[in-house]
Amino acid sequence: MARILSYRQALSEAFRQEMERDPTIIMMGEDIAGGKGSPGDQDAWGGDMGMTKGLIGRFGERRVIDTPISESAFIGAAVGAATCGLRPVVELMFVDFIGVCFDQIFNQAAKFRYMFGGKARTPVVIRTQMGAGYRAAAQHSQCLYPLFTHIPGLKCVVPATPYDAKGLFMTAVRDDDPVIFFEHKVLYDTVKGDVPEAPYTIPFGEAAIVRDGKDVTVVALGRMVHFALEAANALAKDRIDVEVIDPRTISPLDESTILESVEKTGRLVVVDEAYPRCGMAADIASLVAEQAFDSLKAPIRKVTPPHTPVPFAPELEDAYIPSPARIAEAVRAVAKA
Amino acid sequence: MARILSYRQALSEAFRQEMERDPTIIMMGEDIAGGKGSPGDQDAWGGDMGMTKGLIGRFGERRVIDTPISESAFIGAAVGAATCGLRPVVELMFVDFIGVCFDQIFNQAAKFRYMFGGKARTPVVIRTQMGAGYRAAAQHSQCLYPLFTHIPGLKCVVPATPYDAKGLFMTAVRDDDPVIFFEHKVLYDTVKGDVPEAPYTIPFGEAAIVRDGKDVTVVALGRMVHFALEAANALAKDRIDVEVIDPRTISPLDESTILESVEKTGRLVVVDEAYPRCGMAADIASLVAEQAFDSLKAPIRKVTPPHTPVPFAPELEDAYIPSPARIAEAVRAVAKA
Amino acid sequence: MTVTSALQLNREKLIEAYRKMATIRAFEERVHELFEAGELPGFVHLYAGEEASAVGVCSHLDDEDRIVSTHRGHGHCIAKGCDVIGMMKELYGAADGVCRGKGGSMHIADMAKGMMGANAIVGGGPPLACGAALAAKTLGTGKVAVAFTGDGGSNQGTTFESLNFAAIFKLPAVFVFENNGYAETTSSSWSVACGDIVGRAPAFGMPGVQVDGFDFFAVHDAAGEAVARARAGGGPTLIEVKLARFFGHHEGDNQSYRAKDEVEVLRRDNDCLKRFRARTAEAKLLDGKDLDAVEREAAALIDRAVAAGRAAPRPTPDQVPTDVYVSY
Amino acid sequence: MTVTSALQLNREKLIEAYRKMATIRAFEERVHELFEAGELPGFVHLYAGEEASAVGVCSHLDDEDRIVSTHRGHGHCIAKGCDVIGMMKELYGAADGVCRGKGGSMHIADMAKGMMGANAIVGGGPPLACGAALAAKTLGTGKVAVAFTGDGGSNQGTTFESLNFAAIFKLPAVFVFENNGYAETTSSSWSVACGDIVGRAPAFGMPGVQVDGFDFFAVHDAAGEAVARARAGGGPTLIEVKLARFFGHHEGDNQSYRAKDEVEVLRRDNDCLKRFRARTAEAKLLDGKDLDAVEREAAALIDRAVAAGRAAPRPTPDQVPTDVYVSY
Ligand SMILES: Cc1ncc(C[n+]2csc(CCOP(=O)(O)OP(=O)(O)O)c2C)c(N)n1
Ligand SMILES: Cc1ncc(C[n+]2csc(CCOP(=O)(O)OP(=O)(O)O)c2C)c(N)n1
Ligand SMILES: [Mg+2]
Ligand SMILES: [Mg+2]
Repeated sequence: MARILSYRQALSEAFRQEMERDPTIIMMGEDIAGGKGSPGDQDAWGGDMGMTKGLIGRFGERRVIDTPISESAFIGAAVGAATCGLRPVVELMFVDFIGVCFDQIFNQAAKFRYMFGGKARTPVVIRTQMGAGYRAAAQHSQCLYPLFTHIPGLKCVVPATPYDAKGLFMTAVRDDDPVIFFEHKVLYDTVKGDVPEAPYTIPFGEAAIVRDGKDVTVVALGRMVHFALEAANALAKDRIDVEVIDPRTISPLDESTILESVEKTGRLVVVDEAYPRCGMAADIASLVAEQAFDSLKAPIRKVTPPHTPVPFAPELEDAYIPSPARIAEAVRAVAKA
Repeated sequence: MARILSYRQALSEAFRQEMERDPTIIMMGEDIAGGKGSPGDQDAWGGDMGMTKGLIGRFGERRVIDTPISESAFIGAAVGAATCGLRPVVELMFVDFIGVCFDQIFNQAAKFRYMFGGKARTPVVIRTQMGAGYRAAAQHSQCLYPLFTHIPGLKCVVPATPYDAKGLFMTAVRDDDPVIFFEHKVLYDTVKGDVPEAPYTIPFGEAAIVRDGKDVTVVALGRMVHFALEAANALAKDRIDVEVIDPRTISPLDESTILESVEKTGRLVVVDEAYPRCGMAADIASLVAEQAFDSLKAPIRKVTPPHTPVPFAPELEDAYIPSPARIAEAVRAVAKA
Repeated sequence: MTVTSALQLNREKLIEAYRKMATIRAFEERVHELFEAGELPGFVHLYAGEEASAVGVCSHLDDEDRIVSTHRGHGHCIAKGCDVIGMMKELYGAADGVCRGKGGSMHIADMAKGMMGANAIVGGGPPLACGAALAAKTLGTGKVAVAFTGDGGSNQGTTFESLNFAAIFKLPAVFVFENNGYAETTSSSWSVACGDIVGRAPAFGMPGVQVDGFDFFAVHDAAGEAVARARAGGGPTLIEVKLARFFGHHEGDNQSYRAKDEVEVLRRDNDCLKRFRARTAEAKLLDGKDLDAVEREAAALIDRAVAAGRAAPRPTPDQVPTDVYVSY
Repeated sequence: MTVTSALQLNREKLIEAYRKMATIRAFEERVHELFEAGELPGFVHLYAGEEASAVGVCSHLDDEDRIVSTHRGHGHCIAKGCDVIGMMKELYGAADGVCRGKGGSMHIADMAKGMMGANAIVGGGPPLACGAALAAKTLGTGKVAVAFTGDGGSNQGTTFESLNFAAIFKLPAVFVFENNGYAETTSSSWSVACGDIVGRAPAFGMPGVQVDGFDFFAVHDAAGEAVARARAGGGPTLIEVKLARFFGHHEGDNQSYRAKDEVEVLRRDNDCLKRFRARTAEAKLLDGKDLDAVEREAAALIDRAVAAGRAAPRPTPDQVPTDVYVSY
């Protein structure tokens, strides 16, 4: 019997189940319960999007910790605590806030193990919201996962579906390396899917072939997976058979699934909501240009936003985000070439 | 008559000449003069590598400003001052320190103009040292320019020669957008070249073809330009004629010079000292795979360090940094393919 | 350094101050309605209830003095003299909004008015204010910079650094901490280790003062002294303004973390507009009827602004890639 | 909470403390020579002159208590009980150095000893110490965390945030600010707005104390009180240790920013090892001959360490990509 949950519900369930399983898991972040020190309700918000609602009631203040607006201190504290016997899951409310705390992530958490000659473990998960579509403008709509993927020592997870969100979170929290877990804010309530109740994990570095096809390979992440599927369905009517691959984790990246697909189709479109320069679209395109060149029958096409910040006005933001129509157009172009 | 200067001397001259030309230019940074509040000499260091030595004597404390170790405050101050009539040149001593101040650069300076509908100008230059080779290990040896190149609103300059260092600095300081100016610490005293005394500017977005060739295009940046030339000279003996292109600025990027070269040679090797994932090598490779695909006769090859932090031990660091030998090997492979 | 107390302000100045406060109030109450009705996109954080702070401070500033603001920026904009119609258009995302529809509520700015931007990064503003103050000092303009920050933002590292930075350079800066008791849902009585933000001033070697933010006159006088000190080369001041917001953190907040009757009591007993009326009446400075008229004018202005927002031209996709760089 | 004053320590403990101090001194003097001779690669920042701080603090800690350090980390490592031979090998970049040659001086660490790393990012450590303290508190281990930070590092936003964070959670943490007067060339009397770092403690609602860092006994007692308070659930303490370094900021620094005879006078009048000798002699606790023997043993240990460093196996290129992840 299918059990249909939203991305939000799947994640909330994963948080709860993992905290039940492992008493060393703590959750930290701004207002992740809410009402700290305030006269009214505790658990007033359960996170700014309500994602952690109910956890403090179940697990108490000792394990569900509201923090002041001091991202360096509390993310650094999560990192430090991870080397001392806890498995913290810490929330950076929006990934756009990385600029005030990046050091603790990219120079500390990411590098401990290497700098200390393999003698450290830092099992911390940094959950963060990303993505455009909320009319939240330039400082609350970025993806930025390429910045983290660039850094050796970090793992980056970008779930697109409820099933993946739950399974990848469970893997993240059991993993012994620092993991950045990117939740697309638009997906919380817009995608639903079958999610088993029993805990399960999805290995990192295993892409999902979300649609089989033989003509063109489309690689997409996060919200773009759904747009790619929309485009693929539209193209099916034109007899263009699109294979859609969702890498799910981008560090590590499942290179072979992508390469094998391109070896089959000979054509690649990479779709990404992140900025185009030094981004994931470029990363994947270059992988294929280096390792599956001989299979390529057409130029690789990238579908990304332009090299601009995210605009506020709905008309502008909608034009900014790669659309199913733009994806379809790119696929058509390479299918013909 | 050739006037041979080191990279260090060329830059120092550029600093002085520009500050003489424009009284709104100020310099800020930690110990850029040195001795602030201390009992001994002022201008004790002139910057941790001596790059700004002598400026305080010439331009005074009002324009040459030592700062506390508060990168967010002083880089943010430079950014803010840039919107209020100054043209600050601010030093982030090592680019590795970006994690404590990135917000002021990537969310503030980079986005003002866009967020404010074109109604702001932020003429700030952020000078920073990068690169491996000093046995300075994981937190003092990174390149990281891909992080900045990713961000719309920033310009990124990576000079490889004394001539370019001077000319590009002069352009940077006269530019009305925020510019990140990357100085490779190993180059300061190891490369020398002809540098005109009179001020001159080099336009952003114009690559230099530093060696003409017809068989293989090698794109390289910073210190890697010199390694690429070494490799090219070695390969000449084997009759492989390498064209070496130095983009000089990576945002904006001179796409057409790269594309035209590949259209001629049909073969591309991209060399980069920065980390490989979502890096400049991937960026350039993907550009070519998209826009010059039909000219390509062989897979694109990237020559970068592995996906690891920079190690300390000399043997490890030397093996980590792309070498002329590894470049030559990659060129041979694509020349044959 | 002689500082005029607000109670000695002339009638015109008092009316002007009240006009600003009433305009902010009317703006925010209307935005609240429009947002509830689904007419405005995005995130909005309303300043209603805190008007005396922005207006009390900004009444000492001219267009060349700079301010930096927060996510809760509408009040600072209006107090600093930004065009209210252009602001409302911006909230609609109109092509001719003050930021051409690219910024929205969280990035509303008007450099020409010395308003360096709302800021969606908590703690984003203070370093920028240091820069404005540094420019003023370096160029010898005699201008000052004011950083508005919340209680939550007072715990951000960027803010701490800025306090120290401004102090050691004796910058012409004023740090105004608007302590409205909450950062989102989190109490400032918990998040600020030393209790009151003003308790941090000595750590940064600067004078500090705590004022009643419901009282325009208290804010005005404290700010006047701080601004005068800054202009005279006396360095920065920390002002903690104790106040409260009438609405939720952002629109949509159910505010269950607040005490049951908190907002009701607040609106009844601690409305800065009512206080202003009471104090000016008591001191026989202004007549309530004059202030009624000002309120009507403010309401009419907001009506016009909303009409303009509704009628304004919409941006078009070709505008997405413009305004990124001066040149590229 | 009863705290034993250092002057009441038993002979064994006193000898042990002196041994640590003498070992640090011998280590650093030797590294200075080796670096000058071109034998050691990289950047090194020497702790000589500051020994009483690391040892005075760490004598209250066991292997499960944690410390975080700075770029100037050798002394903290030795005081915390790290293997001196493994450390010296690390400075040589040996394959069997304490960090397998991957970290070097600026990243020297030994988690097994509760030493969470030197840190080449100024202000990098304090948040991590908060984490160690949070883990201790959450897991109820009764352990504490100590953050060593310099005067320069006291101005970093990450440090300020950590003070506030530790205070509001009453974490079992101690913040030790080693004020050696300079951050590179920059005087702390200028960079710290309020003059003394201890002046910031009230801003973070925590007790603060300033101690003479040339005096092991003063440091020991202040740290003992702070550590005991932390262990007892009384929250964090700020300790400012006033001291000075014998060498330059890093090796190669000409130190022209210091007063002409500053180092000479320092070595003559304010050598913490000499002070220790004087105080233990005065109080008739130890005999100079015992301490001479300790110094000889320390020198011999360093000789062995250098020999080991020279003879150690070198890392090989195949080790470049290992140790990045636990699994990938
Ligand atoms: C760096 C950063 N962290 C967190 C947030 C999310 N956030 C936005 S406003 C806010 C609360 C701010 O509280 P305060 O400074 O007291 O201002 P107020 O909302 O009360 O005016 C938070 C946590 C943010 N925008 N930026
Ligand atoms: C974030 C950051 N900024 C700047 C530096 C460069 N730097 C290294 S040590 C140092 C001075 C530190 O001074 P202090 O904290 O007093 O420690 P001390 O060297 O005196 O022990 C500076 C500026 C750095 N490593 N990291
Ligand atoms: Mg608040
Ligand atoms: Mg110091």
